[in-house]
Amino acid sequence: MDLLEYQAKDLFRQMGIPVLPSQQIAQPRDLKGLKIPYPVVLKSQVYKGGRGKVGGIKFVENTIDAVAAAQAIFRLPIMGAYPEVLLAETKYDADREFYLAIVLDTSTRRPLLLGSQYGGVDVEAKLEHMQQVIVDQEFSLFYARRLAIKMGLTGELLEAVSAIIAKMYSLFVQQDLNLIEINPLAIGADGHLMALDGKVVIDDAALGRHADLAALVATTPQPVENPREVYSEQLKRVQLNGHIGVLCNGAGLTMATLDLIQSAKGKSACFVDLGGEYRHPCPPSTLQERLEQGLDLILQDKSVRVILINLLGSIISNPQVAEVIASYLSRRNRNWRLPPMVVRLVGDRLEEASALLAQANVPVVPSLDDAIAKCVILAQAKSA
Amino acid sequence: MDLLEYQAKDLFRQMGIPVLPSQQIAQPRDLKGLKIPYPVVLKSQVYKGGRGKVGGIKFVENTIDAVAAAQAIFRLPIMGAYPEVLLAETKYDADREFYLAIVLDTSTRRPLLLGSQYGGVDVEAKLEHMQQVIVDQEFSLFYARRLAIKMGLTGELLEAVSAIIAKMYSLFVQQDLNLIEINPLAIGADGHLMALDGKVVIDDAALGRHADLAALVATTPQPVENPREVYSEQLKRVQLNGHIGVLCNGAGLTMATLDLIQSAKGKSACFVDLGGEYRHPCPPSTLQERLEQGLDLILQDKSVRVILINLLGSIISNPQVAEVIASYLSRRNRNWRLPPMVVRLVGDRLEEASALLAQANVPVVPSLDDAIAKCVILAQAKSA
Amino acid sequence: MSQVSLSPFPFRPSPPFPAFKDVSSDRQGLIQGLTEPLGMVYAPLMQAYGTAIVAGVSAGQGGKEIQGTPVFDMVEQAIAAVGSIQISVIFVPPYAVLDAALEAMAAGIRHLILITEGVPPLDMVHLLRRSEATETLVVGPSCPGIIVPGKILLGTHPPDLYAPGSIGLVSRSGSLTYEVAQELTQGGFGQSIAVSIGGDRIPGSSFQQWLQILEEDDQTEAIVLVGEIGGESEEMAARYIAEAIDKPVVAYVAGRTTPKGQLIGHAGAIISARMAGMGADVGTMTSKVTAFKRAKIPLAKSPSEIPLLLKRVMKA
Amino acid sequence: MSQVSLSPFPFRPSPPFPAFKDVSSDRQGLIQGLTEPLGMVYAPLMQAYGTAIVAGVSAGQGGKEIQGTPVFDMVEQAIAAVGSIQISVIFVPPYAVLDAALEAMAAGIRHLILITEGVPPLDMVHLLRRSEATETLVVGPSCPGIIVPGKILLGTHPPDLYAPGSIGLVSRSGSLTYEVAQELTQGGFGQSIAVSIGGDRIPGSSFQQWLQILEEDDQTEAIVLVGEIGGESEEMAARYIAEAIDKPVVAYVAGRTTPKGQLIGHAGAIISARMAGMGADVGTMTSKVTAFKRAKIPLAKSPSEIPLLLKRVMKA
Repeated sequence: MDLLEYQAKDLFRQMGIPVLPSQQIAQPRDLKGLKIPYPVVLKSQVYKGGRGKVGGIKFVENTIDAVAAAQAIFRLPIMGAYPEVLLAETKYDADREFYLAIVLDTSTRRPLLLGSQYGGVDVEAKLEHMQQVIVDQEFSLFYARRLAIKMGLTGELLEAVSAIIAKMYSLFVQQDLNLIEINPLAIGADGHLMALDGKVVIDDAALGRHADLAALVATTPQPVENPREVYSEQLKRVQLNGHIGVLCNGAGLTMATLDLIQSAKGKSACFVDLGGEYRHPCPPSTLQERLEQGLDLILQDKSVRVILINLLGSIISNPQVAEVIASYLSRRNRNWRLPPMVVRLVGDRLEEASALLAQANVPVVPSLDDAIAKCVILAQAKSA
Repeated sequence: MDLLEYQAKDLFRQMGIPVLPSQQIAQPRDLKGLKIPYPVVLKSQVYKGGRGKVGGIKFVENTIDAVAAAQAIFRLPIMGAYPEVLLAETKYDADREFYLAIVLDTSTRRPLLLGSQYGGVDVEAKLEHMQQVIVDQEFSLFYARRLAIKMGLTGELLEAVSAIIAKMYSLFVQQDLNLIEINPLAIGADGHLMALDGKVVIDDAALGRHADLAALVATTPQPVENPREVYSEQLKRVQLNGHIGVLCNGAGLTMATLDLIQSAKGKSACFVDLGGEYRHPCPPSTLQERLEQGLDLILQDKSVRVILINLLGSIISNPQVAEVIASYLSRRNRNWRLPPMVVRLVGDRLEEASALLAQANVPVVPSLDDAIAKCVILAQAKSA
Repeated sequence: MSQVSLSPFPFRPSPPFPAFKDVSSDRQGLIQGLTEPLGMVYAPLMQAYGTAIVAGVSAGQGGKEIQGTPVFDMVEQAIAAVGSIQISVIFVPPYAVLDAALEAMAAGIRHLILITEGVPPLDMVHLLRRSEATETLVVGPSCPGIIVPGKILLGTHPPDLYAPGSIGLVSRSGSLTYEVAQELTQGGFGQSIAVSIGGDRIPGSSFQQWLQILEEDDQTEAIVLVGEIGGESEEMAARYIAEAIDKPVVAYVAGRTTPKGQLIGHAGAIISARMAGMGADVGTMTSKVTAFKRAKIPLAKSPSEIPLLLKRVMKA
Repeated sequence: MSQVSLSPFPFRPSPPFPAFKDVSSDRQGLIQGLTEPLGMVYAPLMQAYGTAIVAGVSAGQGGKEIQGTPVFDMVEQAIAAVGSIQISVIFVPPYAVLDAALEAMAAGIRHLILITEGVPPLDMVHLLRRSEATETLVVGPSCPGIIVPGKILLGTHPPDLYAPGSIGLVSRSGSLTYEVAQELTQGGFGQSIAVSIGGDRIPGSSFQQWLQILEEDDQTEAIVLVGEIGGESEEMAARYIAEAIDKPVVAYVAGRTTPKGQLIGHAGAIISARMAGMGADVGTMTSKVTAFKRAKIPLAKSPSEIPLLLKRVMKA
């Protein structure tokens, strides 16, 4: 879960990472009560990057210019997103701009320190200068020094940058972050350091043990990664542009099923992933409820002409799965006509399951390829 | 450095260890503004133990009784110490009383968890029930469970006590403690836990990195371990009851010197330990300053008839030591007559040092036994 | 940037794997979190399959019995009561997994299967520092564990889709692993071992580690690797196979048609991947297909194509 | 309470000690904190004694030279420049000692001498978890280090008070060690090795560890142990000598006349000591004298008596 710049800087401030005096601006007229002196930088607070290049950051010298600039920024979408708030910040003259970040490195399975003397907007262009240090044992300051030295720093700057990295690491671990990035870290003419922009990504899995962060993110609108997602409880429907509605358990199986539908010249309308079985707590009853919720979600999509249910190795038996589907259908079919459905099940007690669903006119197909072929034909038949 | 009970409980409260509502009472009339309901317990806030047995804890039912009890407690010395403040606390009915503590175990060189189902005032009498667990790797909750299980706990109490131990451990590590003790940990009839009394000892060496704790202890009068100690800068003079003033470097050498004086039928008046050489930062100039301060401290003691200086392997050379002493003496001897002095030095350039001190009539004696024998004779001669 | 510092962190050698397969010996297993919902469902299934699950651990529940299996408050109490335990399958809630694993390692257990989903990644980092120091094999989290068909089940694989044989199956999915297993079984290819390392960003063991185990396993004649888009595991595995695996390998990767919005990459992570020499598109299907092609590993278009490719590579 | 859980924590075997004495080989030493006041004073003294101090490390001071010795920002840079380093003598400020030691261990150095006074005890706990995992020998903190008279000086011992010979001297004091050394030298007993483990509550190595090293050292014919009141080190050492040391040992303990107020004991610490079977008076002179008597170790009344007792026990 991403934090906005001003939220990231609040964390920086608490940890003693130097940031500039700043103020949140919820509407242009807030600038009349500005407590920091001009010149000031106004920055669009959005989750997307690249705001500087499209006009989301403006320098202003007085209130009149500031209000006008704020109005413009509030109306400016950054990669489709409008800011809810701006950050007004003291202007800072950087002598040089560094890049610092900490991420979780999946190949070494350890935190990775990243740093470059060439930060700012050009960081990706000067990737050859990026240095990295793996934190293989418990963190100690020498890991930070190792990065600073690889970055080519010496003397007081070596020590000052190491101290900032150590503070970033403390935040990273204390708050269970996936990413903490300072870009740019400005070096003033006097040698002082200042975090001019910051990015913090919280790990969703750990949010439950950070009440303060959970409260923080609850107060701000979260970015919708894909605007065409619809949620019900914890389940979500992802919208595509065909006619086969797919209900699966597990991300891998869902992806494989979508791939196979395309291979068979079919088009998926949407999918719902009921999830793996390892979520905690997950008694068998929950899966039955999720199955019904998933069907609800798919039936809400009016472009669905055929439903494919593909459940493999779920915690409940095949006849139990069949029973949930059959009873769901009998309840819903009373009111209106549902699209045809193909149920793919394999394993024990398949005959029982087939018999239960046969009464509802729903075929149980053990082969995934066959089940998909059947769906594709049904979808085409309906469109014809 | 010890904390008073109410300070320890402030730390407990911050960490989520359950403590009762309470209020500090600086003078008896503060009880008229008491915000917690009666019945209330009034407790003398002193660093010494055993206050309960001598009347330092009183239960009161109303304001009139409370004021009278407070007056009595303020006037009651606990092992010689008077309280500066009392703690008024809600009365709590304990069903059972446990003991929990964490100390640093010097033989395993690890933190040690201690616990007993038989806490309260009788803990030392029931030592056979005391259980211990060494935290050999980084702490995890299972170490706390291991102690709780050894204590004989099961079910919900096992989990609740483990959780308290884990919180105590967090405090222990976060605040660099030498000891954290909850005695008694009361188990209410409803199974709830409550820390009725707490003891916290902060490690002096680590105090420099805990600004909050340093501020806390600065506000309260510290116990003087030995009332006959006099400090100058970081040096202290410890008062004894003879006539030989001893100036040494290093605790071990100082102790050995005092032992040898007694063996030689001498009596030490006082001693000043200039300390080892490993204090940081310790440039050579500092030792010369400390040597002069040490001489000042010893000369302030009017019972001193002879001064023994015993410096071994100090950071400055023997001639340098001799020079500092000689110049000190020439400055001080101008004004008044100083007691005779014996300087014990060994090692390189002893002749040079001897020559320097011979001018001041101070003998340099390489053998410690001989130096002490000389001091004993001089002290006796002066008393005769 | 020297190439040395970019090479994968050297994994400690894992304990000899055949221990899992030698079910006739005195290997005993434990369930941590036996009284949790999933623990209660799967423990009897594992036992029914012949796995020697001899005890359960759930703090505060010691003294109970769950369907005949005794429950203890701590692992060391279980060991004191039932004798040496070699394997623990962990079903405790996500934030308790680290402590449970540390407890098991402190009690000398050197094979851990973490089933629970939602373990914070930094807990895994902490766990892995300890598991590397103690040379403990960690599978998961968020995975169905291990099955040696016909012999032992350590996790939640549906056994009826598996059959004994000579194909080693390694995956990071759950139900997609079952899908591939049943295609193999249908196609006449029984399995020597099937393992899912879990789909989390910080898994306890890697594809490489399991490829090495399967390479050394006498029962395994060929290997099927099942991947997904996202992350860099498949790219790393492809490189490793080209360098270190002599047995025939067939791969399958799901997610060709997955909408792009599903793939999340952060500046830092992308930079990190790009610096590791894997290109900016690491995690995409293109990147993974390229990696397998470069390593000359046949890539199945569908689970049902895997047996056909296996026939071809095993003849060669 | 079972006796097992009370036994001293087993120390990992220390690296073979003779490495220090083999000054003719390519053993090289480093000073961490060379630019600190004490580092600048003692580094030239060590070098003058013949110790191969080849580099210094002080963060932010890299590139300097201190009296001909090059200074680096990190240990690994020093090693890259001067070649393999086996020993580090650490003079950095107290709160930087843990990091310096971890850095040295990460760079592969397995002998650490911590001179600095005032290292927080929990930093030492952290340091020792790592030193045990890496089998690193740690001496100190708050100590003058090690001297092998006539060969090598790793610390702040005044070399002019020492002479080569066959007495192993182990102590937890500073200047009292020098006092005993000069009595030994005066009495005709040169020293094979002299070490002070430091007087802190959590020392990097124990009396037992050094007694074992001296027992195994070919140059050492007899051992002198110098203790102080307070703590339980002498009691533990006496027990250990009775059980495991065959060479003759003479002990001396200072503090017989030290005022009682100087000894501080906390409820928890006293309980812990009492439970370890050492009696409530652990740390007092009575307790220590009793322990040495029980172990049949002659106890000198003064430093000057040590050579006399040595003559007696070495004849026997």
